[in-house]
Amino acid sequence: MLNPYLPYPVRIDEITNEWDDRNLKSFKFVFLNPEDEQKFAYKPGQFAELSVTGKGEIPIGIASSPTEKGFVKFTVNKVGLVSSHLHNMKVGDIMGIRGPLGNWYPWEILKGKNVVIIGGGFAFTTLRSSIVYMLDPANRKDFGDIHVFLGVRNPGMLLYRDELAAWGARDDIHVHITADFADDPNWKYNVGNVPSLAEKKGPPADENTYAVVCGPPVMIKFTQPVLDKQGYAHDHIIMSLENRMKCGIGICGHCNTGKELVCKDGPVFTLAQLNKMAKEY
Amino acid sequence: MSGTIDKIKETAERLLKDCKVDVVIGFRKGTLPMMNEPFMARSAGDVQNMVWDSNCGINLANYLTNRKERIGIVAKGCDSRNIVTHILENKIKREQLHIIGVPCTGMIDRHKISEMVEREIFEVTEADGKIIVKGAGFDKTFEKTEVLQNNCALCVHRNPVLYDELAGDLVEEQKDVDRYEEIRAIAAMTTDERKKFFEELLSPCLRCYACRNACPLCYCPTCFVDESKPQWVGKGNDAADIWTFHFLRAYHCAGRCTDCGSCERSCPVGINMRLLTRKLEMDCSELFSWESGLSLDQRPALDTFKLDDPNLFIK
Amino acid sequence: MSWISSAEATKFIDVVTKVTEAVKTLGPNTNLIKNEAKVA
Amino acid sequence: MKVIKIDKGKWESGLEALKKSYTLLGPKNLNHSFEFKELKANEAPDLTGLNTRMSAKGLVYPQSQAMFTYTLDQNDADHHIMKPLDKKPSKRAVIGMRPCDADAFLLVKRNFDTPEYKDPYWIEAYEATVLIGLACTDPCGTCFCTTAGSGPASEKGLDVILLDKKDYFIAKPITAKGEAFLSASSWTEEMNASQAEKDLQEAGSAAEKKITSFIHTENLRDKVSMEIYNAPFWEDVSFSCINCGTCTFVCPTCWCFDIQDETHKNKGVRMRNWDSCMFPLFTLHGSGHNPRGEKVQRVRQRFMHKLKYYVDKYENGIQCVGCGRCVRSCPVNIDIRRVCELMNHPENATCAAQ
Repeated sequence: MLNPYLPYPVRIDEITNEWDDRNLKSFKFVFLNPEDEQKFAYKPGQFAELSVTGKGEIPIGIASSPTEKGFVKFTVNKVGLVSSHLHNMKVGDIMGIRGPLGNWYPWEILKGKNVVIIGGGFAFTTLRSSIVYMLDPANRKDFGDIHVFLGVRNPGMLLYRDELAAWGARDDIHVHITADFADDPNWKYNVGNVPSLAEKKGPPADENTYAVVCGPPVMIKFTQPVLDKQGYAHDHIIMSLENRMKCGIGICGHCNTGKELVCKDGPVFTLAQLNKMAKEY
Repeated sequence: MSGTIDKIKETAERLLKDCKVDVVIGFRKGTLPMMNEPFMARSAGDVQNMVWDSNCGINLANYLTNRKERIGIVAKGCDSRNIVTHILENKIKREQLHIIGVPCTGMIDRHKISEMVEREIFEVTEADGKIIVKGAGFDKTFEKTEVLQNNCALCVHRNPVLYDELAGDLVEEQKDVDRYEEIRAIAAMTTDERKKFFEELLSPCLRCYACRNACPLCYCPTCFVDESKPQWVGKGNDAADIWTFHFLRAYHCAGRCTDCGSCERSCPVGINMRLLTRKLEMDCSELFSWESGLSLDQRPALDTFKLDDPNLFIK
Repeated sequence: MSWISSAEATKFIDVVTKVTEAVKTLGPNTNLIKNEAKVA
Repeated sequence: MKVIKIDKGKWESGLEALKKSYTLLGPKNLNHSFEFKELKANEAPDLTGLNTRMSAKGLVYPQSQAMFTYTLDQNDADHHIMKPLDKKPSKRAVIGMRPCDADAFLLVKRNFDTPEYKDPYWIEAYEATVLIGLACTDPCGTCFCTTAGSGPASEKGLDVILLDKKDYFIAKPITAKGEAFLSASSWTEEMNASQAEKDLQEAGSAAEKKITSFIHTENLRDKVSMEIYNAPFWEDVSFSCINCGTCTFVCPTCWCFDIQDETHKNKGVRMRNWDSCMFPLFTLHGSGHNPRGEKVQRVRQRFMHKLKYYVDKYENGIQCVGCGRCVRSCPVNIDIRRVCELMNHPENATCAAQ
């Protein structure tokens, strides 16, 4: 019988610091058994359990896009027991990845639509996966206008800097970055919180425009009224939830919010769904 | 006992009506024989549900931690001592409380009675010092002293030590009670005997933490058992982890435990963990002549020192 | 338990050697030792 | 299938025969409380108890169970890689459990055996276990199985059902597993099947008449989940709760677990342990945010899951078999029967509902 708790063994291939204070790092993993990579076929919006042997597992959104072959990328914030140990690991270390888990952004529905991505802090990982996926030459034509709004607390906490700069230079995607505080003189992006930026620069809502929102609770709280004002229907606002997880496959009972299990029925829900669910995330 | 509950109800009703307190914490009738449920009365109407009998062994001080309202609370001897400890440890302020003291003649032990009759019990009533147990095809009467909770049998503080008013006349305290006979017996064992004794004592433990959560002294936001950085205690059922949990929890109660018996009463598998806390209580009383929770103006033993403290253990 | 001031070097040496000998005579601890998690 | 008549005189010898091919487990009276224990040579189950204190769930789903082993020793070829265990659960049989505990396994199986994911540990242990139930003849005051989808002589989830007829047992096999079990014993005396059926029906309805405790669940299905969730009685229901794990650990239909790695020197085990939605740690995020940080939210979650979320998710009745263990074990007497009444009629529940 297949054991859904058994992680695929992987090796850390590359580690990059995303934040100046080194509390956010991106890890590139390579599967030790090549055939595991096919088994790990995933879609943007999914997550996986990073298994650090001897410490435990953590559910992290997949930051790489399925269009990027040969590795999978995760961006991990140093928070607790497992992530702190992971931050001390070095290239070449062996660990495990279990997944892909959960559902993904509704790419069938988003085909042919305009996509407005609103991200906050390090919750931008699955959004990076979505942007790289949409900008891939094979997929770009499937989507209308793409707007990206990213809010960070301060310039030192901007992640994926080169990629964001590269996307900013393209003409087929509108990138708006803002920092709540910017004491750094050569900070060349906006200053202020992301909801007000989205309100100023965001496209008007219509039935062909979907908003994908992912960020800390405070950002979600202040972004929703802005989207309501712009006229987004609640089934056009797509969110990704986070809850404490252990198994990631809908069996251990930790991540439920009401009847739904965030790991199996989610993590992606539309706001219309969330309005009918208990707010326990 | 019956007069007591009328006095409690009348006091509670008055306190709520005169808005002296926002809520009154007491007990209401349980759905099982020998069981009552801790209960918060918010209106005069709720007060009718309150009861007081020999099944009120859960320590109500446990429900006071960090509450902000003005609270009326029913408190027997040990509860009142835990309220004193709570106030000394800044978990509740004295002026928030209106304490309805209840002189207590001991709570009965539902586990002990169920074991003695070994058949299903339908009803347990009390009449002048006797406990009448009616069940499936039997009708037995016990002396109350026979079926008391272990701690109540050894209790020397039956009258509340701190109260705003009393719900009954003071009772006579038990005299020349040897509280530490069992403890000395364990101390007399050899190390191997003692190890075997504790193995047997703690082996049924489920790690359900009813003892910790029923104890008014255990109010840490994150218990050392739930800490993962560093991880002090394993989460499995290994004897080493179970011992570590029970012994370390007992140490945290040193000089604070009032031997109210809530831990033993709550344990679903009947572990006598008071054998651990009473050893520390014995040490505190022998070394520092300290008894916990007796007065608001004495700092607890491990919170202060006196120049004439014995230091025979310091070489 | 011993109270030793930083000036009492000789007492410190004396206590340390006594404790070391006592531990040596006790030998390795056999109680509460987990060499692997006990699981079903 | 052939119904067997087990003469009480041959009971012990039959058990010894079975011990050759099965590990036998049964209730034993351990200082006044009944627990399932392995029956060593010449040991028979003590069937005088009403029900065991801990449910039979621990026999299929132990409180602490190894999932993988690993080594951190660099010069090991597969260091840091999780290795599945090679030991498979042995064939075992539980004799003398009650029908409600067997029904509980069916409710729990929906969680561990899903179309998308199958939990090998639970499924392999469950399939290796034969459940031999003893029909209840006098249920106790906290049994409400008849209104919780089970019953004193319910055969749901059982492989064999026994009925005690004073000097002999009726042993009716219900599944092939049960029949195989009976054929491995030395009990061969057959019995008229319809007579056995009549006895079982009679005993069942006689026991059902003795049940004094009922719950009402007819409205739970159609009520909007959030209407019960936002009902005013949760503060009152949860006040006395001390958030210990007793109710969830003794409950045969609770399945939540935690996964932990434990390393000693260079070797370690990834294990899973029973967990409880009553503990604050259960939903604590790494950031410190806790979606169920308050006691009332945790108590509400337990009853909502058992009596509403499970009903909505699987459209097949409540996640409770009415065994009454949580009622008997709760140190502060929170009673699921009372809460079920409140949930079944949330509209007329006043704030301090009695």
